[in-house]
Formats: sequence, structure tokens, C-alpha cells
Amino acid sequence: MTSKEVMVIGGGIAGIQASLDLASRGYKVHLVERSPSIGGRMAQLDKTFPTMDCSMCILAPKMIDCSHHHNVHLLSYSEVKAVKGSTGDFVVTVLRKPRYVDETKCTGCGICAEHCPVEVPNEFDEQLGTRKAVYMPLPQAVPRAMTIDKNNCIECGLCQKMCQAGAVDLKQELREEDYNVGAIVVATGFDVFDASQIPTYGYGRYKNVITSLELERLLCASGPTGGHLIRPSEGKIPRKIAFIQCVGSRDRRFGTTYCSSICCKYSVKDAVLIKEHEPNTMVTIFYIDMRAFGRGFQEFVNRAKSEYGVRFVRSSPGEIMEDPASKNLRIWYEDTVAGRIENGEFDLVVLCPALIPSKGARELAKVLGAELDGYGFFKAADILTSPVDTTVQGIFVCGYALGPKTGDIPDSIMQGSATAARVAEVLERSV
Amino acid sequence: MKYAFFLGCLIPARELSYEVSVRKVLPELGVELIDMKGANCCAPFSIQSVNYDSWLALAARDLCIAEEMGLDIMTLCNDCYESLLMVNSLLKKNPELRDKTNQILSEVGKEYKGKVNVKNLVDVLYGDVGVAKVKNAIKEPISGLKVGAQPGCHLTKPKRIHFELLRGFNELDALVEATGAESIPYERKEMCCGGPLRDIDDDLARKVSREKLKALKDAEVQAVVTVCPFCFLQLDLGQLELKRHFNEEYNLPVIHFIELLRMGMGMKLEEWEVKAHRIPITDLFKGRL
Amino acid sequence: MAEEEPRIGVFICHCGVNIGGVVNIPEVVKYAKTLPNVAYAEANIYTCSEAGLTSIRENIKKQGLNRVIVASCTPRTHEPLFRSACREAGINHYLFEMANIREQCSWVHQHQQERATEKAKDLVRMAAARATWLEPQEEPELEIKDTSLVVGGGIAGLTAALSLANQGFKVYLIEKDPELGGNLRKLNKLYPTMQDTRDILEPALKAVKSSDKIETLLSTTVSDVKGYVGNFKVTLAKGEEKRDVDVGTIVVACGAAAYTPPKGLYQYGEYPNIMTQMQLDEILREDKVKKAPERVVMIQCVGARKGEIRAMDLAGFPKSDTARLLAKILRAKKEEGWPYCSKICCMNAIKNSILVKEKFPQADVMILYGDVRVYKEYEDFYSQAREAQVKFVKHIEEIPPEITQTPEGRLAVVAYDALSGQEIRLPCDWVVLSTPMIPHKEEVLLARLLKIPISSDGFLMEAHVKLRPVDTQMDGIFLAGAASGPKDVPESIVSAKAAAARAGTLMANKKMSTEALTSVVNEDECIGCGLCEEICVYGAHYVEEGVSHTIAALCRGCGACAAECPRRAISMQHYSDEQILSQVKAALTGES
Amino acid sequence: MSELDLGFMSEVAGTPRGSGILLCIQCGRCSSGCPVARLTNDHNPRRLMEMIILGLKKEVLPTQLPWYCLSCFTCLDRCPQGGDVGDVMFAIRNLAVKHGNMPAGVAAQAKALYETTRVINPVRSALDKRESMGLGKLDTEGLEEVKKILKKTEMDKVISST
Repeated sequence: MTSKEVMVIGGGIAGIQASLDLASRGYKVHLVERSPSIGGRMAQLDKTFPTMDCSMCILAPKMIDCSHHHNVHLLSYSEVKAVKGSTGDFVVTVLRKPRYVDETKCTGCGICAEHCPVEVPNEFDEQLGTRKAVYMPLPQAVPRAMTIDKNNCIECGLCQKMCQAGAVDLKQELREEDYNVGAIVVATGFDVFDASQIPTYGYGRYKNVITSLELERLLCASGPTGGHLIRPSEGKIPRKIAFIQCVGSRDRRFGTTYCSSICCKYSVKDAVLIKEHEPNTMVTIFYIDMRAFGRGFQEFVNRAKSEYGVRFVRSSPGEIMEDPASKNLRIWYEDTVAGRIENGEFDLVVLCPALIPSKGARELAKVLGAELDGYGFFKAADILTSPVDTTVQGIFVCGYALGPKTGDIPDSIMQGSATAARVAEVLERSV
Repeated sequence: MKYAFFLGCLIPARELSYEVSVRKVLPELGVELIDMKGANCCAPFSIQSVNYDSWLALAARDLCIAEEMGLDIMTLCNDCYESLLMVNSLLKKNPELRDKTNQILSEVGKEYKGKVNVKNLVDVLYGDVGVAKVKNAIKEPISGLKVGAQPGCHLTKPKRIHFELLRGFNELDALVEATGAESIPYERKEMCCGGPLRDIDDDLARKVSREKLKALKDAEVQAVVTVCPFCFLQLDLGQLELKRHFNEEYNLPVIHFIELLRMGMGMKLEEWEVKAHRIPITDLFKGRL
Repeated sequence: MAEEEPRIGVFICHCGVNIGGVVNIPEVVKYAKTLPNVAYAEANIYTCSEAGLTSIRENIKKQGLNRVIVASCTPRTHEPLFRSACREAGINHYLFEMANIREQCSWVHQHQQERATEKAKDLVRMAAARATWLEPQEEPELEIKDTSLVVGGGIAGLTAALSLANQGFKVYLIEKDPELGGNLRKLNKLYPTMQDTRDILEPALKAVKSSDKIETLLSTTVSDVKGYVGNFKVTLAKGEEKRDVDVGTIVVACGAAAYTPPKGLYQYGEYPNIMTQMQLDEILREDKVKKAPERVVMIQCVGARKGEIRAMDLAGFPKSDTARLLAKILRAKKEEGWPYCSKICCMNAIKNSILVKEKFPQADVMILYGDVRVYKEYEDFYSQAREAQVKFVKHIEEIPPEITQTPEGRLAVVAYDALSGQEIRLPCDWVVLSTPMIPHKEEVLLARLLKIPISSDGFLMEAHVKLRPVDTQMDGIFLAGAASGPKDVPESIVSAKAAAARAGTLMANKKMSTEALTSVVNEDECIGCGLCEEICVYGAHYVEEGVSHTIAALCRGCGACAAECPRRAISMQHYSDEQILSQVKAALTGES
Repeated sequence: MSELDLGFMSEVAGTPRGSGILLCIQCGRCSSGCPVARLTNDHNPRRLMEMIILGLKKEVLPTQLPWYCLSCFTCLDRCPQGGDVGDVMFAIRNLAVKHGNMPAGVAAQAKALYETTRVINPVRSALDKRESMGLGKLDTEGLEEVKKILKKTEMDKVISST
């Protein structure tokens, strides 16, 4: 018999879109998210091109729709452990990790966090800001419930004392729950290439060499600096900023031979945002090929040049050297169009690292019995004709879990909806 | 520990003091060196530039001699090291190339089998003797001396090959520190000395070494420690040339690492050896000479 | 004034530091409490968060509120959320009003905090003034027909039709040409798998033909569209004969055309050996090459990425013969074309370059590019071409390549290779121009019929370029494939399935409730002049028996008719004159 | 304006150590890290790769261009495509030599190798010192074999031609 329920794995924008489409279609959706809140990568971004909407502002309503929709069953802080069965009749075992806080009681008032004595770097802010051991990763978290991070908790019990709702429950334990679903949608997104693997760029050694995702947090009004773009070294406002493309992308040495598809675009966007923050900042983008493909992007690049005076240099710099005293960075590069080897001093350097398969993609694929492609992303059954089918019937995939096939947010959303269509096709046929 | 000792061309021809110190020091550390009879030039940069097959065959011939001796090779010169190391790894990995090369070698009744490894003085001291043992051998530590270590290009590059050997990149520093001296980090540490351009474009060669020397000066080191005889020549003799051509004085004493170690072990340098340094080292090493 | 005494609750949002960092929120809260009819006011860190919404629900009950104001961000993204909170607490959600103190205040007055706070107060006061006059509204429920019309029989249309059919819906699939297949019929092979287009097309065509849920109508176009979401009445035209179909949703998959360079651009049309990639596809497909070419030169971005050239683009450009350079720039400026990057041309050129290399291994194939935009895994496809010894030459906008001839009358391309700083002469046998995908002319017509806006680049516009890529501003009409911008086959298929999902979701629910924000005609005042019918772009007005009527489901509440009406006989529900005028008064006089 | 040699790139790609040319995406990491390129605009490994790709044979092989490289292999470590620029340099030097382009210094070393099995002739003083220290003579037992190898690999021709 066919189950009319669906499991969506991953609560980023792709997973959210798939869930909402499926739920509105009338299917019961179990949305599994590994971290304490849904939202994914899009929640970390500052603004999005070309409407320059604040990313969180257009995402939050969709996140909340998920939490309100009568057909969406949110399983946050949970992971898929095992899958049995086949199309129309899967049994999925989900690990419910203990958050040591009762979701149904917690109002997310945050008083516990105020009193928690333990401060640790906040993953959501790419380690730039801090959070407490009892925390909510982002203010608009869904579900709006605190989580206690036991690795850092010193079990002083203050949170429990302070919580009026009596939501803290330190005795919570890891549970396993089984769900019978007709189809599965994978939307596990991406992780970011570790830029320190390219030692000549000094990421990890030089304070003022940061990644683009860190930059998004620094630009974001609700980020660790309240939206003030300042240098990690001493908090000065950077006046000369460089972006370096293809850090790990288009690179055979790490097996990441593909183009990550989004770096050129968001760099131009960020460059313009920076110019709007601090008009007299000099921004230089070092690129190999300016991949401003798709609607409006070429025009945007032209505007960035002419209206905002962003400097584009066709070059992949060879190395970065830090001045130990000023913590400024000297970039050695060749302007390949002028054919000149040059070097320039910058206050802040933003590396644009490759996007790589998310941690756990490989294990999940094993659990699902789905094949991965050469890079470790989920393999489409047929990249031309069945772009959102995995190699397993009844299991579909969308968003960056498919790899750089996904250009950007709209692509993720289209794929999310497309999986909804495929699920509907499968479940309606097997009536 | 026993090695086929590959002397190379430059050392016996120009830098005898290097060889002498090696022959004095290594036995003290329990390393036995057996000369390679009938060995030929490793086929360095210049020869590789002329003919690929000659390079493979010449290097392979040396490897064969070591195979006959049943010993791993120890080189002093980075050029020898790079050439023998690369050919060894090429032939080990690529059967076609090996057959092609063996065909040439058959002319001289030799066959490469790929049974030995190629090591450099630093590999031997760091990997086989061990830093601890080196430290123990130090009787008169070179304390208070700030030096800039110049590993030389082919000790660490290309990493493609050296990663296979799982080597680290700060081995020379560790050994220098073991003698009691302080190894100061400096910009362009991995940069070339300019040596390979000697006799091709002397002016450029000088300009490259000048960059290196500037960086060392900026780091305020008292001396430069080299492993490769080419680096030594280029940085030591090079300073005289820079004086002549650009009228710049650096006065940076340059010494072979093995000499530093030797002095640390309490073995004094003789006068002719001291004289082998164009930039005088007498003030720096008073009482050790 | 509404019959029951208004009790307004005001919820003011910090939006983290977005608003709270500029506007003095506690002061605004204090002020709000002083306003007439305001029974309650509070501040929230994020009113849109669960906590904020919960507080709205609870206070509606606790304080007996019958009007709610949220002063925060834009209604565009957040109004539905707060409205549902009101609904859940049992008050009609048209009794909700929003004041935008972020986009219209804190964000634009970051450096004038006191004055921003004053403006926030003004906005709240205005909202309160209007809220006082708000009235509950009903949202009529609509039937949704479970039949769909797919316009366009290319790969996107075929995919959408099949998906909808598989989801169990009846589909009319119309195609303006006498056969299905669209651009795929003209193409040879598909990158990066190099499959024959037939391998992709045939199965789709077979499936469509064999599906009992799909009715295919060839040589057919849309001649008229009436009705609205769930109940479209579409008139189809096949030559002279017309036919009406009733459908619940429409999927627009009218595709895109390939740009044909004007005669003379790169001497196109003057030599048979100067062709477009599309033509090369055909040549390779038909396998009608007589003599193997010695050299093939492909030129990218012909008629694409044609932004104007600015002096600063020349910075760092090696000084050469300036006069010649300037002449070329001027010429480049005159060249007509489209501003955007067509996205698929790089891969398409690489595809053909590899095919040429396979057919004629001796041929020297060169691709003259501005940027190699092989995004995604297509980077590997680019490597494949380089390993096949295809040569890539970067030219710069300022010096476009020129077509000349050798003394022997052979074609020769003169190009400036920016990466070697050399001007090179390439005697060659074929010149292949990579031209962008551009909007169909028919599309513009269709857009007018369907009342979908067209974006600056000429393609059909999505409802929201980031969040709603396959929806349009017209409920029930969706976009699939290249109709909304250049797409390759997999991208077209994904968007088609997405459109099918969105349409399917709508139809599966069989019903939907619409906005109450519509125009109402005061029949006593109306003289039936028909001005409203004339100016309404949504066709929501019609005059019958001397009186104008509103089709609620079509009316978008834009208010044009109300403004136009000479007798002031039309008013807008939820935007009544009282509501707006009291708001204006509050703004100007500072009183409520 | 330069005429191009259609086959030059494949010629280089066909030589041992030359295949890297096909991987080049002209990113410029090699040139910006190259110690020589920083000192003189005459040398630019990235540009040299482009010239090979285009087929500017006449502008490359007979000139000084192949001989600026130090083979310090910095580029080998940095090329994101694993293009082994430094190896390609050896490939074009081999071709340059075939075209009779070989610096005197290199020729001298080749000659010395052919005559003594070593590329550098020892200075008198060094030889004396050796003896006085009982370090033993520098043997040339390998000479015949070396000559055979150089003949077999046709390097002797190059040597005699200089």
C-alpha cells in the first residue's frame, strides 16, 4: 500500500520549498533538519541579488510557514539513520538528538542564555561571533526553542533555575522514530572548502584573510558586528578590500574541478553592498573568468564597474603576504590582460572558496543506497532528462546536494518545486 | 646506517670543504658513506634542458650503481637530489618509461630495477639519524646565533613528489635549532637563490639572489645556512658580484649546514676551510675555527 | 466608523538592530499608547518570530483587541504572516494594518536617529488612523478547474504537459508550429553527454502521444484569454478556426529564439562560410560537409553582453595604436545586440568545437571569447575541449575581432589576443558566430493577452526573481523553460517540472480563496460610461445594462478605476475613502 | 601581425613533460609567483603558455624566452590545473635546443659531461687539495658508458654541433 506521506531531508531553502509545495498539495511532510533550526545557508546571507532583499527577511516567512503548516511535521536537530523499503512504502528511522530543552514548553525568551556562563564561538556566525552553551543559533530560529550544547555545557544548572516555562530537561535522551513515507526528497546542501588547504593565501594564519561566508555575516545587520564591516584583527574599517575567486574551485589538486557557479555573482553583489556601506572603499575583484551568466548579472557587473567603481582584475593571485606590524596584506598577482606582474596592499582579503558536498552526504547516500557523482554530490539519474531523480526510485534530490548544477537560490527553489512534481507523479500513479 | 655517497659535480670541483665536513661529521653520528665508483653527473637542469632521454638514462645509470651496491643514495646537492629523486619516482611509476630507459641502459649492460631510494643529507640527518641524536652530539651549542635557513628549491619542491615521501617542510629548521642556533623565519624562504641562471643570464641570476639576500637582511639574521652547494655559491660568491655590479654590500656570512653542525659538535674548522667562505665568518664563529 | 468600539493593539518590532538600532522603540511604544482607540502597545525583538506572533494572539484575547497594527517591515513579505496570527486569534484579518518603519524609516534615515523616531511615530499614528476605519472583509472561494493549458511544444512544454498528466490532470498542449519539438528539432547533439537530440525528444513525444490525458493541438496559438485563476476561458486559433477551452491553470512554455545577426555584422550573410552555431548544428547534423576545414574560428557573445563601453574599462590595457583602437571602440558601440549573457553559448560552442575536432582531427579550432562562462560541472567539458586541442583566445570588448580576407580570397579573422598582447591573423574556412537566445516576438503578444509583465531584457517576468522563479504576477499562470530567460535542456526540464508542481498544487486543492481587496461599484452613481472597463488592465470591469460590474477574482485592487471614475462611483474595499483620507489627515495635521 | 603555427601546441603537448600545456586556463598563478617574472617583464610563464597555445613558434623557440626559467618549481606547486608549467619549460627548452638555440653555459656543461662524466671541470687547487687530504682521485670510470648513452640518445650530435 502507498503512503501519502513524504520525508524531506534538509531544511534549507530547497528543502523548505519542496516541503511547502508538497504540504500544500495535501501530502503530510516530515521535514528533517540536522541543526537546531531550519533556514540553512540562505539564512546566513546578508542580502540577495538583484532585489537586494535582506535574505533573512524573505526567508523568514517561508520558515514560519513551515512551522505553521498543518501538513508539515518539523523534525529539527534530527538525522536520518536508516531507510528500508521502496517507492511508495519506505520506512525511515530518524535519530532525534536530545536538545535538553522541551520544544513544546520553550518560548525562546532567551533568559537562560543570558545567565549561561559559557561562551563559545557561534557556528551560525562562522565562528566570528559567540553564543552561549544554551543557545538559539539565529534570532528567527524555527522552531523557536533553545538548545543545550552538551559538549560545552558545564552543567551548572543555571538555565534550569532561570527558566519560568520549566522547559529545560537535562535528562532528555537520544530517541529513534520510524516514519512510513511514500517518497523521499534529499536537500542536504553544501559545505565550504577549507581555504587553509591553499597555504599561499594564508587563511587561518592571517587574521584579515576571511571567507565570503564570513563576510556575509560581517555585512549582516543581525551579524556579530551588527552589520559593521570591520577587520577581524583590530576592528578597524577596511578601506582596501580584495576578493579572490576560485579558491579551491576549478582546481584539480583537490578534485574540485568544477566551477562553484555562484562566487562571481555574490562577489559583485558584496562589492556593491560594501560600496553602499562605505562609498570610499576601494574594492578589487580578482577573477579568472567573470561568470556573470543568467538574467541581469552582466548588466549588474557593468553597473558595478561604471556606477560603483568596483575594480575587476583578470588574475588568480599567486600569494598573499601579511605585514606582521600593520596586519595588512600584500597580494602578488598578474594583471593577465595588461600582462604585468604587480603587487598591492589591502586591508582585508575575501576568499571565495569552492562549495563542496555537505558533511554526512556520503553516509546519507549509503543509507539511502543512492549513488554519488565523482565529486561526492548526489548523482542525477539522468543529468539531461531526470535532473532531480536520484539513482534510487522514489528518492529525489534538490538544491546544492546535486552539486553546482544549482546556479543559485532560484535554481534551488525550482528544483525544490520540481521534486514536488516528481513526488506527486510517483504517488498519484501508484494510487 | 650505510649510504651510497653521491658526490655530484660542483662539490668536488669547487666546494671541497663541504665534502670534507660531511666525511668528518657523519661517521660521528653512526652514518657510513660508501663512494659510488664510476658514478656520472646526475643530469641536472642544464642537461635536462637539452635532452629528455639522456636525462632519464644518465640518472638511471647512477641509480643502477646504487642498486648494485644494494644501498640507498645520499646526495648533498639539491640538483642531484631533484634529478635522481624525480627519475627514480618516474621510472618506478611508469613501466613504459622504465622499459624505454632500460633499452638505452642495455647498451652499457645496466638495468634499472627500482630497488633503492634517494635521500638528501637533510633526510638522513632528520629522518634516519634523528634530531634527538643530533642534539646529543652537540658539545658546544651555537647559542645566540640568529640564522636564516635556505633549504633550497628542490629540497621541498615540487611538493607533488615530496608529499609522496610524506616529508615536512621545516626539517632544516629543526636541525638548525638542534645545534643551538635560532632559525629566523623570513619572506621568500621558499624562493630560489638564482643559481640555475648562472652562465645563462648572470645579471638576472644576480638580481634573484639579491631579492633573497634583501629578505634575509630585513629579517636581521647574522648568517645564512645552506644545504645546496649551488645556493652556497650563489649567495656567498654572489655577494661579491653584487658589490661589483650594483655596489651593494650585504656582509652576510654563508655557511653549509654541515659546518654549523660540525662546529656545534666541537670540531673546529681549519684555516683553508674558513677561507673557502668569500664572506668572512671569523668574527661570527670566534673560538670555533 | 465601525459599529463596535475600535480597540487597537500596536506591536512594534526592533527587527534586531535593523529598526531598534536607529529608532527609539520604547519612545514609539509610549507614544502609540497615547493615540485614540489604541488599547494596547508593546515592543518585540522580532514580531515575526514565534514569540512575537504568540504575543499578538494572546493579547487579542487578553486585551479584547479588535484591530491590530504591526509596525515593522514591508507588508510584501510579512503581512500574510501577521494576518494569519489575527485569524488564529479569531478576528477577521482585514482588521490588520501594517506600518513600515524599516524600509521606509530606519534603513533610509540611519544617520538621523531622533528624526527617524519622529517619523516612526507619524507612521504609527497614520496606521492607527486608518485602522480605526477598517472593516472585516470576506474572501470569496473559487472553484479551480483541474485542466491545464500548456502553451508551447518544446522540451519545456512537453515536460510540463507530461508531469501534469502524470499527476492526473487533463492537459491541452498547443504548439504554433505544425509539429512538436521546438528548438530541439534544429539542434544536433546535447552537451555535456553528446547525446543525439532525438534520444531526448523521441521518448518525450511518444509519451505525449500515448497519454490519454494530453490533447495536442498543432499550428495553434492563443488568440484570446478571459477569466481568471481556476477558471480561464482561452480561445485557441488554428488558422481561421477558433476553439474555446476552459482551464484552471496555464503554463507558458513558448521558449526563445536564436538571435540572427544583422546582415553585415561580422560580415554575416555576405559569405556562406560565416554561420551561426545553430547553422553549424544543422550542418553537422545533416553531415553535409564537402571539404574538411583547415581552421574554424568561433566568435562568442555576438549580439550579447553589449553594454556601452566606458573609458575606465580600458584601464590597464596595453598602449597600442590608439587611433585604431578608438575606431574599433566606436564601431563596437554601434553594434546592435542584447545586454545580457545568454549563459548557454559557451557550452554550445565547446560542444560544436569538440564535434568538429572529432570529425576533422586535423582542423585547427579556435574559440574567441570574452569570458569562458562554463559554470557548474561544465568546467570539465571545457577541459575536455582543451585536451582535444581546441584553442581558446580571449579578446576584449574594446577590440572586437574583425573579418578580413587573404589575398587568395580566403576568410581571415583578425583578433587581439589579450593574454599574449598580440594581434593575430587567422586565415580560416569557417567563421561560427555564437549568438544569444532571445525572446520570441509572439511572446510579447501572448504576454499582453495573459497580462504578464515583460522584463527589461524582453523575457517574461517572474513574480519574484529569487523566491518565485516559475510563478507570474497572475495567479494560475506559470512559466516553464526559456520563456523566462535563456536555459539549456536540463534547466528547462527542471523549470517545467517546477511549473507543473505549482500548477498541480493549485488544481489538486480544487478550491482557493481570493483577496477581498477589490473595487465595488455604487450602481446608483454609475452612469455606465465604460471608462473603468477601458483602463482596467486586468479586464475586471464590464458594463452591462448601463452599469459597470466588477469581476472580483480578476480585480487586483489597483484602484485605477476608482481614480478614473468621473462620478466617484467606484470605491475600493479595504481602501475606502475614509480609511485613506483619515490616514492623510493624520500625516498632515499630526492629529488622528 | 603574427602568423601562427597550427601544430606548435600539439608539438609541445607531444614532447615529454609538455602535456601540461593542454591544461592551462591562463589564470596567472604561475606568473605571479615566479621569482624571475617579478624581476623582468621579458619572462612571463603564463604569457609563454599562451604563446605556445596560439602557435607563436617563431616568437618562442629561437628566442631567449625558453631560458629565463629557474626551474624552481614554484609554479608546479601552484598551478590549480596541475599544469606543471615548470615541466613545459623543459619541454620547450628541449625543442629550442633541437632548433639550435642553446646558451653557451649549457653547451659548456654538456661538453664537459661528454668529456669527463661531470658537467663542471674541477679547479686545479681543488684537485691538489683532494690528493693532499687523501680523498682519492675523482674517477672517470663511467666515461665510456656515459658516451654510449649520450650517443644512443643523440645528445652527442648536439654537443658536437656547438
